[in-house]
Amino acid sequence: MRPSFLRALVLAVLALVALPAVAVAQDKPSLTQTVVELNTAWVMVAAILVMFMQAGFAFLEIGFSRAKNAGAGVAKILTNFSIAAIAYWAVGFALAFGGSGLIAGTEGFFLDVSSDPTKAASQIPLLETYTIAPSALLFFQFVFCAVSLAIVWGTTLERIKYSAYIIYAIIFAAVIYPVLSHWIFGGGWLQVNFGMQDFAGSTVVHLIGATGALAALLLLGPRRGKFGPDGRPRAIPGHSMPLVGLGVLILWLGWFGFNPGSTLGAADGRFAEVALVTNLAAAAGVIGAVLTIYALQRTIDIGMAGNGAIAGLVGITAPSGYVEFWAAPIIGLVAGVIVVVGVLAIDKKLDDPVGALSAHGLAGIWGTLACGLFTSPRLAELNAVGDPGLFYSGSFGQLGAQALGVAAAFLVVFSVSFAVFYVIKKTIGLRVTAEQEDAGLDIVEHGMYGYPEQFIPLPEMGAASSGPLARPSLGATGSPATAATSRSTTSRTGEVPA
Amino acid sequence: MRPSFLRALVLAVLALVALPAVAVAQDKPSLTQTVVELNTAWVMVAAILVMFMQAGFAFLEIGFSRAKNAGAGVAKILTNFSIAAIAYWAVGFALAFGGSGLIAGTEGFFLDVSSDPTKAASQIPLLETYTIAPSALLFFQFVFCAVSLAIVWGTTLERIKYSAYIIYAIIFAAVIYPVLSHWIFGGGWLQVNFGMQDFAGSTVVHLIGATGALAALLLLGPRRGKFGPDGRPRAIPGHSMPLVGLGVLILWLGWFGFNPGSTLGAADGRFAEVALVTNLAAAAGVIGAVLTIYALQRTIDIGMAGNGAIAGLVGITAPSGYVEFWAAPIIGLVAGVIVVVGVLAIDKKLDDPVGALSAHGLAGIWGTLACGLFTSPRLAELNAVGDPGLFYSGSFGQLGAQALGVAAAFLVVFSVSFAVFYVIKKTIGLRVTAEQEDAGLDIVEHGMYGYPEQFIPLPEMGAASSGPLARPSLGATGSPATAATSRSTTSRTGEVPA
Amino acid sequence: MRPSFLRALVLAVLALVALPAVAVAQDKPSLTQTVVELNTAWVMVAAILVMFMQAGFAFLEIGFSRAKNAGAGVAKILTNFSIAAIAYWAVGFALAFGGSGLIAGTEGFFLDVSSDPTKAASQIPLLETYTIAPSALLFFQFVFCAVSLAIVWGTTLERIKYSAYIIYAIIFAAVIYPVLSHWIFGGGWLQVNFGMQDFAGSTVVHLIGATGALAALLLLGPRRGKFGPDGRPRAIPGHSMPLVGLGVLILWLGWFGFNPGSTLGAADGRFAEVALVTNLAAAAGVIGAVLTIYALQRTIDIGMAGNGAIAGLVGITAPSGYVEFWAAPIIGLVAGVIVVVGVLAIDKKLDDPVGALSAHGLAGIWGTLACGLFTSPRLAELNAVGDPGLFYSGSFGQLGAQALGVAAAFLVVFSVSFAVFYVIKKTIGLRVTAEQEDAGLDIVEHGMYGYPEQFIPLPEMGAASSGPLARPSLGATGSPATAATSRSTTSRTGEVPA
Amino acid sequence: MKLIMAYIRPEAFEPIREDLLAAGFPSLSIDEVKGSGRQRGMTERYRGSQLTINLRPKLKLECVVESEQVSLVTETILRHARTGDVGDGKIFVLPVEQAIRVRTGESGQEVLQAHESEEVPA
Amino acid sequence: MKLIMAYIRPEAFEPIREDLLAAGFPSLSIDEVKGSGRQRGMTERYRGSQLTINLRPKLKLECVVESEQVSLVTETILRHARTGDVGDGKIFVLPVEQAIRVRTGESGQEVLQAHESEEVPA
Amino acid sequence: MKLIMAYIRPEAFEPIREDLLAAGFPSLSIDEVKGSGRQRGMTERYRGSQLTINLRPKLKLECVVESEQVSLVTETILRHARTGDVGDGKIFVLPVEQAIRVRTGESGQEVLQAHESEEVPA
Ligand SMILES: Nc1ncnc2c1ncn2[C@@H]1O[C@H](COP(=O)(O)OP(=O)(O)O)[C@@H](O)[C@H]1O
Ligand SMILES: Nc1ncnc2c1ncn2[C@@H]1O[C@H](COP(=O)(O)OP(=O)(O)O)[C@@H](O)[C@H]1O
Ligand SMILES: Nc1ncnc2c1ncn2[C@@H]1O[C@H](COP(=O)(O)OP(=O)(O)O)[C@@H](O)[C@H]1O
Repeated sequence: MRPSFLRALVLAVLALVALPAVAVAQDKPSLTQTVVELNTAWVMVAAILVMFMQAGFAFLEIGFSRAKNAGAGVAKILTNFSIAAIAYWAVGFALAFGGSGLIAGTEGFFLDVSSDPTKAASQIPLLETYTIAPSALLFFQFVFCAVSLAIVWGTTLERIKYSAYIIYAIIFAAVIYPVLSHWIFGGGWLQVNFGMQDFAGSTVVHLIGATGALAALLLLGPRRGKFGPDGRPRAIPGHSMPLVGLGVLILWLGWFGFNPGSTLGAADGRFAEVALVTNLAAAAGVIGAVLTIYALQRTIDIGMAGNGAIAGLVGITAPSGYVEFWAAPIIGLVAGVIVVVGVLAIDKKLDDPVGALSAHGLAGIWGTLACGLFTSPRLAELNAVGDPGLFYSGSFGQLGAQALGVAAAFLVVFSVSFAVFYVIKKTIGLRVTAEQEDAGLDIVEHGMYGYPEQFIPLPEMGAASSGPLARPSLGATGSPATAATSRSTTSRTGEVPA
Repeated sequence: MRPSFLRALVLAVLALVALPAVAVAQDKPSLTQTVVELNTAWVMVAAILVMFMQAGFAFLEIGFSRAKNAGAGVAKILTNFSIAAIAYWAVGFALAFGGSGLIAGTEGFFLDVSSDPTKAASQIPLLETYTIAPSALLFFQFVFCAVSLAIVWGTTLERIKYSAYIIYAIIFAAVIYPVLSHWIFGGGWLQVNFGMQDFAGSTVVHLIGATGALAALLLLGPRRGKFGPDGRPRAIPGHSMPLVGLGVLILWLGWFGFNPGSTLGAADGRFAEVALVTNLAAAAGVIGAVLTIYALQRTIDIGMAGNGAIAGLVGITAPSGYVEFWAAPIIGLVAGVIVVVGVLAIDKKLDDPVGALSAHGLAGIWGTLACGLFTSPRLAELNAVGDPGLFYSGSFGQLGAQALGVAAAFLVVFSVSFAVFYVIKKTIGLRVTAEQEDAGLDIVEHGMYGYPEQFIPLPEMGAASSGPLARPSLGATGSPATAATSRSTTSRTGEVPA
Repeated sequence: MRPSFLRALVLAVLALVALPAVAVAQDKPSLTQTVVELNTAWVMVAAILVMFMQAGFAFLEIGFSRAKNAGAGVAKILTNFSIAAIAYWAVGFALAFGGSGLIAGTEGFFLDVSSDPTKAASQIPLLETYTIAPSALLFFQFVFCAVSLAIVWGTTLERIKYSAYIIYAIIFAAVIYPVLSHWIFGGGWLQVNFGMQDFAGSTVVHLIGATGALAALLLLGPRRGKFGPDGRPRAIPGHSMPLVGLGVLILWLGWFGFNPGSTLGAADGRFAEVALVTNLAAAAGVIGAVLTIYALQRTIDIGMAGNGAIAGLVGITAPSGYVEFWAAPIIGLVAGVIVVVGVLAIDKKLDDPVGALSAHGLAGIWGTLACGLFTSPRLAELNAVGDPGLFYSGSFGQLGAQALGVAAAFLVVFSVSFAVFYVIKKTIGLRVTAEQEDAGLDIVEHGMYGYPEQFIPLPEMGAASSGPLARPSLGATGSPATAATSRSTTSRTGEVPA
Repeated sequence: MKLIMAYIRPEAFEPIREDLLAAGFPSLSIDEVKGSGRQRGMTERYRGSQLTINLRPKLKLECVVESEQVSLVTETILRHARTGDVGDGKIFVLPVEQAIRVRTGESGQEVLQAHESEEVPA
Repeated sequence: MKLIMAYIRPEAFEPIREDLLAAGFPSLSIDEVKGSGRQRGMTERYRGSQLTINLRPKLKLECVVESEQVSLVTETILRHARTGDVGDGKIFVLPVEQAIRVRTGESGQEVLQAHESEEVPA
Repeated sequence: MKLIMAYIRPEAFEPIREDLLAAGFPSLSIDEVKGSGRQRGMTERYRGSQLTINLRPKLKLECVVESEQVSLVTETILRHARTGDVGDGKIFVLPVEQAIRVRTGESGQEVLQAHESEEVPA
């Protein structure tokens, strides 16, 4: 986020946006316009990568669910992403970026830049800083909101009601996330008055999502059977580590849009540096988590390795635009240790099946605070937000600002979310019945298992579903001719071939 | 598609393409050249995203298949994509874009721009409109052809013969798709004489694919067991909703190349607007489909939610470059309703396991017609194709052009496809035998199950395949030392640990 | 790799890198700077695609494993990628590109361009040739190293120890790969003294990975049960062809970063041509493999179709920047034939579950040699490396250089890798015990199955895990109200509904 | 009381269940098993190597009935399970000494199948 | 010797196993089966079509014990498996003529369950 | 006629099947079950929590033969299934009263296994 960078280009953007017909008419391309196009291209590529993180969250969640809830994860991600898309466009973007108030924006509801582009540009102050197409800014910010929303649900899986989560999704995407992102990204009080540094959203996106998850979890309770009669936690293993791995790798991929895209342009190749920093931290996160879990239980827990990657990525999200290369592996390593210790500690009392409270919550806090330690003078200046960190400046000032931001974000989001979930719980209910939970959300809410052949007895699948090997005459592979022959030549010796 | 945009750059492209050595030799970069490179970069990114839609179609199809046919989906996608790649390069691209005839192009077979670039550029009229590298245009158009081909097969799954589909694939990629895309994208009669609007191919890509599917289906018949003795349809659930979800999310991702890439360049950031429009429609498609299926059967069918996303995307494909933001959610919502109603209606008589006839066919028709309703004057002008839609102009003119285009495309593709499949059916046969169908395509055509351990009895997997837990001495997790110990210390009390 | 291209821009890059504050301060964008940004953007997109190939390798490997080893593949890819990220940044990049010695570079350890950018730029000679941000070059080269490392492990799956592979990973990413890539990519003796052509790494990446795999395999031996008492190979089918398919499609996707990204910039749209060439070869690889396996065993082996795609891609990797379009399908087709014949031949004696020795090793050799046959004069000149191939020049010169390169790379990597694995074997051991192998790596090394519900008896999953259908009162789908009703209205006629 | 244990083709089950239900035998259990018998194995191919599968999937139907009703049940099974091809399966009859209904704890042959007269609590 | 063959709800198994173990019956086998009985089927929906599932998952518990211990075991099963709802299952008792311990080859009813006095080699 | 019901280690099955086939007993059925016995459970770990698995996978082999052939079959099983470690399993023998071949409807002990003399239709 660097508010005063390349400010001169803004006129060009306005001109471009305002006068597409003119742009078309003009015979020679202008460099200013090309720069806008390049910035827009990079930010759109980044946004598309971030959009795909939905698949990452979906498969992380699906893999960590039991098979009887696997299909529900698909429905959940599609529904939430869709609700967020509409709600953020209609309301959220205006609150987040539609003006420079300290609390929230007020313009740009149901934004339609294409029908009246000058108006759109005048509504969005950020477009004076970054020379990109308004639609690209909106889309990029929306996919961030969708990531934050997706984080909420992993913690609630295998028991939350469909109707409960769609209500929260609307409120979250229309109001909660936009307001918080205004405070820290969009020129609100935390950014402007306190210089809080959060390059790509360790707090804005990850901590907020995890905070919503915590509020839901406290009202929802653990899955049936998670805690024994003695109160000790019992493992409820997810059904597919390969799908968890797919989720983690897609998230890692998406993060190359998440952090480097937050440069909101291609200016002087900074985004490549951000990408490298991001990757170093993620790698160190895996290493930290693997070492920690191995030290504690002598096995390389697969889910923990994945959580380590995510914690490293979450941890570096705030600092990615503020720290030098050398700091990244340190930040990531610490995040990897934190996530494992956090998961083990939280698991004693709360049932968080995917470890989101640790991987997004604790690592998000750590990442935000890490700016207060590692932000380099050069990058604080480049971004024009806040001051260098403790290790450069010797001052606790920035660390204080970061801590304040974390506390404010947590408290506000927790209170609002808890209230929303509380009302949902008391009205339509938050959780399926015990019997439905035992049966699984797939059959109960979606009418069919996510893996039908695993749960439906073979003969119920219909006469046509006898499956491979059952029929008599497929003796030789593939070829019906041979099969026919084998049928007629069955003899004593042929009965049971070796 | 905007034929008269930035025409001045064409000379530069020609110069660039014709004289790479010169380009290399020159010491200073030229802006014109940089613009071409930027356009090419964006279009290639888009094309790569569209290429990945193959994985989307594969997993949609695999997830909707029973486990005994899961591997066949992999072979099918690899084979079809490969055939299309060779056929489109050798023949298809020339027919589609190799000249400005009303029916088909005539130049550019086995295009080899690199060996003779000036020739290539002179053969492809579209390169006068868009300033991108010829290879990028060819690759982008090819991946569209491959998408259209992939659409054909979902409807035919679990019963079509490998040999049957490769024959149609060759004809489709070499002739059918290219000719139709010439008519609507490449300066053919529907585009030039009637001003038919189809920005990214609701008709060209999706309706055509679904039409081929319909022709195949009519000759192929339903899967065994789909219709009971009383003629009522019976559910044959696919084996994995998570894989369906993966497919849908990959398709959604790919669509950010599909529609925004159809700007064929980065000019004035239009592609970002197209992306946003696309996303709004997809989201509304999910919401429309979920509401409809819930209203009808009180469950949130997972596959229907996915179909809703795809229908929204297909519906917005034609209008994405022609409509303002506000129209997108409306178009998507209607598409979502259409797809659910369509699937339920079609399922009564035809066996379309993935819902392609509705999601690509009906929604493709709706999307194409939607241009006739929603196209804004500003964008009709920008693209220089056709007129504004009914809601702006009050005239049914453009709607008529759109309807004509739909009818023409459907009739021609249906007739040709039906003829091709008919000949295949009468010669080598279209469908595997009943016994093979029962056994599954995996074992019958590919010699092995897609999920071997699910179908092969454990002991047949060989002595080494005894699987976890079977061996006596792995009492303690992981550590062979402990295991060895536990072996020797087994005692009465140790026999059955609590 | 074209060392003398656009050399003039280097000053600009240096200026840009050295003076970001100045760049920020300046009010007008400069074209030179924009070109650097565009090149950086393309190379970063390419690098991100290549990064995602990790998921491709993971799922290829997971799909070809039995279910009891499926989770281990996830842990393996996360761990290796992470180790490589740290090791390559700390040591590898310096050896590979930190100077122009004939054997290895010597500067740039723990590179930190951001803290001292001028120093970084002065350390990396390649930055004089390519106008991209240093971080982008480092990241792009790192993901190549990670691909090469991933290739090593497929061959060793289902039996190698976690501790064994992490040791080799460190050495490989820090030393082996960097030194070899210096020889061929970074200005080392094979490139400079012999003009060896390897555009994107048929030898550097693929052959090297396969060579490491061979060394490991010879010391590791086959999986238990692979060869019968009579010494004949027995099929040990992987557990999921859909996951293999996912892996192949992700790899194919990633290759559009791999080869086209190796232009290291967007100059004159060359990368689009490279992409097209790449796709044609991959498609021909599938066709070649399918035809070959069908001719040999009358079934379309799914894994072989996938191997064909990979072999086509590996085969075209070296020539992709050197050959004209027409050569690509030929190179790919031959690669497709080679891989099938290779897999069948190697399977008689060695146990390579994923076919990496053929798909990356043999096809890598073929691809490298293919430059000696097909390299066009135009492109040899453009890249400024080596001479035209036999079919243009009639001379065996370039073919000789290619053969020399292959032999040198193979011998050096094989010797070093064999030595490393030998030491590992004699110290900590290379392979799990027979009992552990039977139980599967998931439970043994990672403490839990990759698919817990497949291996853990239902009742052990806890009382809450009774699964769908078990509970009495869920008679009607989804709705607890109805369920409650159905409970109380069960009657004789209701007992067993039709 | 007898236990009728029938190994049949999976696709034969549905009509058998329907007929048994109609005949007043709603209660039975099935299990997916693998059988070896006179039926040929199959040869499968994977990456050039072969794998011969000798075991074929069968359904094992278990139904405990009163002794005098054994033939009624076996005839129903035979009617639908017979294709005339090798692999149709076998039916075995074993003696059962005791039967208890878990829900009520009552035992004896009246618990075996549902009876018209019987009270159905829930 | 008798074979106790019980069809129960899957979730009832864990406490049964614990009690049997405590009572000196560590040895038993279970199998996941599908059962049809008095219990209602379920209707599932998929893309608008329906599928009625009549078979419900059950656990089949098999335990061979000395004849005089049968009631001990069946009572333990009844204690935990009874919910009072339809679908609780059935217990059948069949005669067993011979029992052999594979590890040692010895036969007779002393091989059925673990005994205090017995030598445990590994 | 007797039903031989053997719980064995899965990996022991293949050689048993081969020997039985050679000895003229091609017909048998197997089922993958889980067993609890003297064998130790396993402790698994998942995200720090533990799960103790007491049930181990076993193969249940079922083979009905003429009474005089029982020892032939049990000896074959014992020969291959014995490792001497705890967990080798058990063999039980139960009486069978009737046997019917579904394909032909004929009953009696000649249907149990394949016989040289017998007619093989298809
Ligand atoms: N004696 C037996 N003991 C146990 N199972 C048997 C026996 N005979 C047949 N079966 C089961 O019946 C199935 C069909 O038997 P098979 O011999 O192939 O048919 P047919 O009776 O037509 O010759 C076998 O696969 C096996 O599951
Ligand atoms: N006669 C029988 N033969 C075989 N299995 C039976 C028999 N009766 C019941 N079962 C098994 O017990 C289960 C529960 O029986 P059900 O009749 O639903 O319960 P209830 O005894 O409470 O009426 C069935 O699903 C089936 O698996
Ligand atoms: N009495 C029994 N009833 C049913 N199954 C039994 C019985 N005894 C043993 N089994 C089966 O045999 C398997 C091995 O028995 P176990 O007691 O571990 O071996 P061992 O006979 O060597 O002491 C058990 O897992 C179980 O499946």
